[in-house]
Amino acid sequence: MKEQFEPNVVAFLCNWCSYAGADLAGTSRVQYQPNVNIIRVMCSGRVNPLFVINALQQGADGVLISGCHPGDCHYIEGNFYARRRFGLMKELLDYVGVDPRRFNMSWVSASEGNKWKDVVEEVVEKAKEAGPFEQFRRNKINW
Amino acid sequence: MVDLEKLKSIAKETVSRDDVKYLIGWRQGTYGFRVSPHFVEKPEEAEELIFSPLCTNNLASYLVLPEKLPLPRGVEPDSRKVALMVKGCDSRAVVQQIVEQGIKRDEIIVIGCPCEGVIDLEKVEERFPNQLESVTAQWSNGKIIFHLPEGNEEIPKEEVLATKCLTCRYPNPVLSDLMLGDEVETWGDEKYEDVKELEAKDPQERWSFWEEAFSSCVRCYSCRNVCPMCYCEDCILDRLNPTWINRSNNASENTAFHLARAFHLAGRCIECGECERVCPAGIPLTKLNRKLSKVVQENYEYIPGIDPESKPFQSSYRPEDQEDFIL
Amino acid sequence: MKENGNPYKPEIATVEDTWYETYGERSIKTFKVVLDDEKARENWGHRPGQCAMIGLLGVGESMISISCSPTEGNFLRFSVLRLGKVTGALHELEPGDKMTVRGPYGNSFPVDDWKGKKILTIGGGIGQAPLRPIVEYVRANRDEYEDLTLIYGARTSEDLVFKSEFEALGKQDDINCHLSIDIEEEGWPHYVGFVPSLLMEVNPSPENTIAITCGPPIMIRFVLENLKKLNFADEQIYTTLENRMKCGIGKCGRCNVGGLYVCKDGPVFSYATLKDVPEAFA
Amino acid sequence: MNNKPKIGVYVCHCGINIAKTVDVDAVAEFASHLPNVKVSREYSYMCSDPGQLLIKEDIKNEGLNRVVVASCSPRMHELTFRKTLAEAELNPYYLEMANIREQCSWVHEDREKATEKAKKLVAAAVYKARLLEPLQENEVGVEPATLIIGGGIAGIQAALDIANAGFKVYLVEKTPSVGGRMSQLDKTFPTLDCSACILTPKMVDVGSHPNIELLTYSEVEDISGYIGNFDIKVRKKARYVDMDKCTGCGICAEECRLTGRISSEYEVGMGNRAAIYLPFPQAVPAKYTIDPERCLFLTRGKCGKSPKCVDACAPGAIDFEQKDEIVEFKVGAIIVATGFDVFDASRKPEFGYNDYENVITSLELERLVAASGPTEGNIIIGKGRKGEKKKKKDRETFTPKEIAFISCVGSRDETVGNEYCSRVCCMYTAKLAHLLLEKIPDANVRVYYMDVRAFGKGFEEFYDRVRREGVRYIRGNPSEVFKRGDKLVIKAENTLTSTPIEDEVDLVVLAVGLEPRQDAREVIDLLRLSQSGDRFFMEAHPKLAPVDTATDGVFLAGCSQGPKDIPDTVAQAKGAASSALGPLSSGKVMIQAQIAHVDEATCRGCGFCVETCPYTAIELVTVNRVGHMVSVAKVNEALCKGCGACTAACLSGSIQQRSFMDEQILPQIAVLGGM
Amino acid sequence: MDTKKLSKDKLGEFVAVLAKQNKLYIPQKEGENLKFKPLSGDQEELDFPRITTVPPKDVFFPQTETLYRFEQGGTDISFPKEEEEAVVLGIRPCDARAMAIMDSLFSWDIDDPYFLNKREKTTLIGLACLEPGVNCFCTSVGGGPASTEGLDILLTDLGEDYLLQVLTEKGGKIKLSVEELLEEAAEDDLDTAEKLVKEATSKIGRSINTDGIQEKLPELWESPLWKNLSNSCLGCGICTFLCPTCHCFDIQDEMEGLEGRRCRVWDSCMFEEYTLHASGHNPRPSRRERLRNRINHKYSYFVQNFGKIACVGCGRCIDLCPVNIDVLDILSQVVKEAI
Ligand SMILES: Cc1cc2nc3c(=O)[nH]c(=O)nc-3n(C[C@H](O)[C@H](O)[C@H](O)COP(=O)(O)OP(=O)(O)OC[C@H]3O[C@@H](n4cnc5c(N)ncnc54)[C@H](O)[C@@H]3O)c2cc1C
Ligand SMILES: Cc1cc2nc3c(=O)[nH]c(=O)nc-3n(C[C@H](O)[C@H](O)[C@H](O)COP(=O)(O)OP(=O)(O)OC[C@H]3O[C@@H](n4cnc5c(N)ncnc54)[C@H](O)[C@@H]3O)c2cc1C
Ligand code: SF4
Ligand code: SF4
Ligand code: SF4
Ligand code: SF4
Ligand code: SF4
Ligand code: SF4
Repeated sequence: MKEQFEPNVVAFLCNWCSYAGADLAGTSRVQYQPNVNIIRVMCSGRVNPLFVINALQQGADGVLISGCHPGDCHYIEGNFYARRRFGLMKELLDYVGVDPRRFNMSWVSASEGNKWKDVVEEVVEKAKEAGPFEQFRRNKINW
Repeated sequence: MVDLEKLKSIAKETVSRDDVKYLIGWRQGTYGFRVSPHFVEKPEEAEELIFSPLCTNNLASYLVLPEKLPLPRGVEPDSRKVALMVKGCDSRAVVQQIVEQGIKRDEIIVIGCPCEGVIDLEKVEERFPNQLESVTAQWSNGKIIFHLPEGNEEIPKEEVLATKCLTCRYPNPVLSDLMLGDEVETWGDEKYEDVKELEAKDPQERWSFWEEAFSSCVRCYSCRNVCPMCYCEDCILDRLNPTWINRSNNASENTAFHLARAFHLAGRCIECGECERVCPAGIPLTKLNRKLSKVVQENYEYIPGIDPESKPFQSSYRPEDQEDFIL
Repeated sequence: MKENGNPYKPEIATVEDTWYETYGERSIKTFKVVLDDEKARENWGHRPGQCAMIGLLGVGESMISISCSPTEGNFLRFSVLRLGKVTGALHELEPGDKMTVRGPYGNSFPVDDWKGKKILTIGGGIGQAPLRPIVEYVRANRDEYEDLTLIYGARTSEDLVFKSEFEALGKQDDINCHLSIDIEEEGWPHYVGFVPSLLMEVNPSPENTIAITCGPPIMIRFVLENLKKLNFADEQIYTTLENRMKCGIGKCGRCNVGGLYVCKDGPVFSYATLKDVPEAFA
Repeated sequence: MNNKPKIGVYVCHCGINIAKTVDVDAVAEFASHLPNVKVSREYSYMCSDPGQLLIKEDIKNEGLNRVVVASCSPRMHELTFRKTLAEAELNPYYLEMANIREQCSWVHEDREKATEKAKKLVAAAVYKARLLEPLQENEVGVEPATLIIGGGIAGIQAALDIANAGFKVYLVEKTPSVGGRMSQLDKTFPTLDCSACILTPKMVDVGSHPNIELLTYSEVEDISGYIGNFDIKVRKKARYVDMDKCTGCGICAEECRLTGRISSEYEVGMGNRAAIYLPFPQAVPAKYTIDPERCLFLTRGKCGKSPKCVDACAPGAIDFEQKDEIVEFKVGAIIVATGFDVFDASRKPEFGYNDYENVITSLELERLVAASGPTEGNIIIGKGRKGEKKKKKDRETFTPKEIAFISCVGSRDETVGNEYCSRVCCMYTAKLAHLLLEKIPDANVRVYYMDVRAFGKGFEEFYDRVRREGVRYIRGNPSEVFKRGDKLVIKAENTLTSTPIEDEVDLVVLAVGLEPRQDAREVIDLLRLSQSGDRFFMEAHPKLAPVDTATDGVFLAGCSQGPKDIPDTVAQAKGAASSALGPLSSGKVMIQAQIAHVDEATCRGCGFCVETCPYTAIELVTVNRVGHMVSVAKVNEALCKGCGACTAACLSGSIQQRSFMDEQILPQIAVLGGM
Repeated sequence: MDTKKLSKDKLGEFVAVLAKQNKLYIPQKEGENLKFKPLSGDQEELDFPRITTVPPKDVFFPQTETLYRFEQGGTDISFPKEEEEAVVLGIRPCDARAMAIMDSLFSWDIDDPYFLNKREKTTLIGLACLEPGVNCFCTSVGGGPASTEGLDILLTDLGEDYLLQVLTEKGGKIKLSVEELLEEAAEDDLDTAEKLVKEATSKIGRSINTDGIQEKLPELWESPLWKNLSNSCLGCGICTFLCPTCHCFDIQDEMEGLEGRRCRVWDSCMFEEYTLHASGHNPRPSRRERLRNRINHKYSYFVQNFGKIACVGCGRCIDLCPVNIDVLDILSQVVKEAI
């Protein structure tokens, strides 16, 4: 039997809402798939859009950016910038033919442990459907 | 139609001013249909200036290109103004450079050249192959007249114009200190048909299209160097620490490079098409940039390079920006 | 591909000892290094003035002067100024760590031709690194050379490299040692001022003397001027050039000054060769 | 000096919390092979004293210079372990945590997968730890003084609270007297206290408090600096009256050639004053001021033979030579209490305010019903058209009987750009209706309303009372007011019964809403404040930081932040005061360590970061780069909050957020993406 | 000299045989870009363009080439495999001369095995250039439409057939492997070829007299010429990356997770970083110095070191420079310039 493809999703979470939301999911012992690996940043506004490209290059099958809901940003407006930047990035990736299921963004507040679980499940499911990312992965350089 | 004599006299007058370093315009190139940027420092050099359908180069790049060489102690930097000839599209580059503080409005003198569209060199060279002797050209009622050694050739504009010109919305400079000649009538309407065409294809096709395009890139970075908006002091493409893009030429790095550059130009690219024009590998770069221009225009109602007072696109937001893609 | 005869193939070497010469943002650290491969160690045989490409796998390579004389033993010494990616990473090395080394590259000081002459070295800052092998070489063959005069300066006493060595040399009778710093400091017993002025102060006679200078470009320019004032002939003056280089073997381009390749034709040049080469002192 | 990173990795069991699902030994063993890892250990409770001791001893004995703790969320124990490092004399920012509990062991069941994930997370932390830099948390001293801009009830209250706590206050008020809008009101809802009675004592206190320096008739010219250390420049406008000499007797005003010929701001056009004036009788300070725009001497250089005021003033207080004066001082905190403007009713021309004398605004009515007002509390209304020049004696007046209020004028109205509710109009309408009935008992009063919002304490009761008193409430938004014969006709639709109305009345009172001040821009520019959608000043957080602003040390009070009534204003003023007292009383503030810094050599000066920074912590400055003056970004470390938005905005990566630099995050991506 | 004829009908077979025994490089399209690539099998139609955008130097001196691989932290270094036997088919004489020029550099004092091994294992089958392009000037720099320098076999298009001239031993070996596809060449085939080449030569419209340029260039070091010319230069790498004789490279370490390689990648003297010292000092700080170096290197320094001009007159840099910086124009200005 073919082994089930386990996608590898790199996620960038803002410290104040989404990371806290993911922590809450933990304290509430909500169970979800282990395929999402989190990089903590202070604000979703910190996430350099080129990180997405880089993550795909470096072997991620999917990328997730998560921040506070609009209006709730700990830094007032960081998530508004993020929203604009990643709105563009989403379009760009889609346009060059990268499966749109690979790139996701979410708003998860500190109280939304369950939503975090749902986001993870959805993102992992989508990445599974999309399959291993090979389009412009930095391949193990063959000479 | 630009009156060449007027152009020359304005240019002479301009470069005679004490506070002007030089004037950047165009002159006939060394052969065929080629045209070269022309730096006029002395009045007599103005004689060579031209403005014609051959003047494709966007000279705004030269406002930000000169290296700032170390000055010995006590030597003052040359703060004289630079005069610049601009077509409609070029003027948008100037505006955007002002928005991004790459230049200051009072450091430049902008000589606006209402433009009826410039040629696509490839199309013209295909039509008149192996043309060694220099050729001049002019606009005339929707046609371009080429003055070839063997006689004049009139060709309908649509057949030889650069693609960007076919949909040009700003043939008249949006910013200028003085205008050469009368404004021309606007003909273009930007519907981003080329982008839509590609959008309509399925993802696999889109990827094959870009994969092939990106793979053929030789990473000469000409597209970046010519771009009037790409003038970072230390471009991430050149950076080693951290390394964003490896130097090696392969599908991965090339794609990352193109996506990164396209992204950096989102909301800044003024669609002059220079990147695509210069690319020796013939990569349809504007198709990439224009996708983001389309998104920026349609989803965010922003058009760069129009209003010198506007805020940089990626450094601003509207509370109502789209977010239907967010989970 | 055969490894043998592959000029890009580095040797693996072990850092035996390291210490800081100077501290701060742009610190200078010296590495005493031994090649792992015994054969390679024996075949190494560098001459004073030569340099080597040292590096770290995964980081990169940098051309560095070999700052010891072959007479000192079967090891190598590099003094590295921390500037960028590679030199920054090299600075993290500690005894026991590995680095890559290839070389030796470049020509060398014509120490044999200089036999029987007076030797004058004029160094500034990190520029003393390529001069040190001459000093050591002459010391090891002391009776084959006449006077040995060292002029060396840095911005402050903190920026002097090989300080303790200089202190020891200063006490030796057969060596004239002149140190300087640019800015006045309390307790500094030596000269205060720029190296070119110290040179005038020392006022060496050009007779039967070879002057070798190395340091920042601006210093070199003034030293050359002053040596001319002191009536040194072009052929009596030597300097080394440090242009960016990548291959070290005359292929990759970039290090040329005019038609000369610094990595092959240099880094040691006599002023007689250089003075007409365009961009040599650019 | 960059030392070779020597990393200690500490994998915590957290009892069984982690160890149950993650093979802690395997993770520690795995970590020991990662680059630069010198020691790798597991322990049952890393956060316990012995756990921390383990780290401290390793730092000492093994010469560790970076620490990775793989345990719970950094939101939980980052500070704990930072302290551990500090106690071992290692810079606390050499710490990186891997969250293998909340985001691993607690949320996954599959032991193998959880262990794999934990390894990845630890590896990412190690790769980042290799590149960590030591950071310094700086402390800045706080100037024990506060600037309060605006001397309405909000400013007054905040000033008193801070001054009473023993700190110096500079209260800057634009007009010649403190008091603000509240001083113009007659009674206040719902309790009907007399506004002057409760306000005046506070005004007097402010005027005489030893800790308060009152700067009336003054404007802030410049503010620079940051929390704890603001430099303030205030322009004290020339009053042309020597404050020390003026006794406030008012003889000058009686003598002034223009007495009664200048419309009084305080009376909102309902009364007049002279060119030298006291805004209102209870004004604080009780000193006269010459209106430089109207005074004959000041505008024409001549006032009769000699200015009458000069002649009349026995103490010789009048001084036409007086000049504006600039006062400079330092403060540690700033409270903005600049209040509001009432909506300009002429922007709703359909209500006839521009045309008819018997269409008035609520604020005008406040003055009319006030016993101290121009009509001594009598409701005397003009009959004519506005703008008609009539001699005073020819002016026809009457006492209205049929009176209608139109509520929400300029509020909840998209056509004038104000979508918000002004929060006080419903209640002051009820109040004024009540007061009118008191004055004209046989009057018929009705109120055209959209909704009645009686949400405050005692509000609903008051509203009921007024209705019981006979005030009719008609739900309908009038579309037009016009004159028919002697009467005004209100055209409306009763939206409850869907019947059209044409109502003939004698007086229409427009319940105008509250708007941001016309001159708010000045304050915004001074302090680089943000505005929310309603154009009032924006608080840092609508729920959790309602008196704070994006700028540390700058607080908001009163209607400058949004419409509110007096109790809310006072409450917020007290909130702002206590917020300001925080740093003042501790005497120092800590500056974030994980803030942005600029690589001047590569910065292009495009200003993208400047535009992006939510805290206006970045500005462009000119520096000399090899002889050329170029502009580059500069981070004000005291203002930067370390969000990193600038870092993502910078195209060339020239501004980097410390601890979250691109070069630190990229290896994390490499590990998490690739291993 | 061994001279044969290959009927165009047999070209397909010819290619098939070559491809079977060797790695066969022929000009192919990649996007809009023309370059020599290994025949991948599904090549529909053989078409030899006048010139490829990317010169065939790419075959021997790939834009990215791994020198060796390693593991991070480790000390084991592994080197690439032995080169395969290869054939480059359809290379133009100018490009072939360029390889001969590069040979001098890559075997200068120290041999560069990466380049030379590939050269050794590769046979160049050239195609005489009967339709020169507008900017061709090979004849000015020692070449010609049928120059044989660097080639192992020269093909000349006679219309129905190719004339096949074996030039070297390596060429002979290849010839043997395709012997049965070849016919004997007739005497007049040679004449036709010669005539065609002559015609082609006469069609070359541009030229320059390079006599004395080597010595003159350094003398014009401070001439304002350089500033004027470089004003419009973008400092892009087109003229050098795509020049068949330009050979500068950079060496970079690249990582993929914990594995990495040290590789060399094309570099260009027109780039600012090319000579930039880590200290920030740059001996060639502006486009003026860089352009000057490019011209000097090709027409003076290289001549000084190797006795030949490092330019084969392919005209690529003129064709492709986006701002019409034209070497012939530069050289003619140099010739004209008074010292
Ligand atoms: C012959 C010679 C001898 C030298 N001797 C010494 C010495 O004894 N001690 C010492 O500290 N430095 C010496 N240098 C300079 C040293 O090579 C550079 O400082 C070093 O390469 C900087 O590399 P980096 O990666 O840290 O800098 P980065 O700025 O991160 O990288 C710049 C790149 O350019 C190259 N590079 C930059 N500047 C130079 C330069 N001046 N020379 C060569 N390559 C350069 C490097 O290879 C590197 O890949 C010498 C250089 C030469 C040519
Ligand atoms: C018609 C009407 C009736 C009302 N009735 C009631 C009621 O019955 N009960 C009730 O609770 N509330 C009532 N209110 C609301 C009440 O007026 C406000 O809640 C209160 O006045 C707000 O006080 P404040 O200090 O925020 O603003 P303000 O009273 O507006 O005070 C602001 C002060 O700041 C000064 N200022 C402004 N800008 C500057 C500057 N740049 N520099 C220096 N000084 C400056 C102004 O001159 C002013 O003195 C009523 C409002 C209106 C319009
Ligand atoms: S100009 Fe073309 S070939 Fe050169 S880097 Fe840009 S896309 Fe690649
Ligand atoms: S990206 Fe291309 S089209 Fe856009 S501004 Fe730059 S050169 Fe012009
Ligand atoms: S690619 Fe990006 S970093 Fe490079 S110059 Fe263009 S905008 Fe700047
Ligand atoms: S990190 Fe945030 S607060 Fe600090 S300067 Fe950057 S954008 Fe402003
Ligand atoms: S000469 Fe032309 S092709 Fe070469 S770098 Fe300059 S602009 Fe680019
Ligand atoms: S310099 Fe120009 S013409 Fe000469 S070989 Fe190179 S690309 Fe061809």
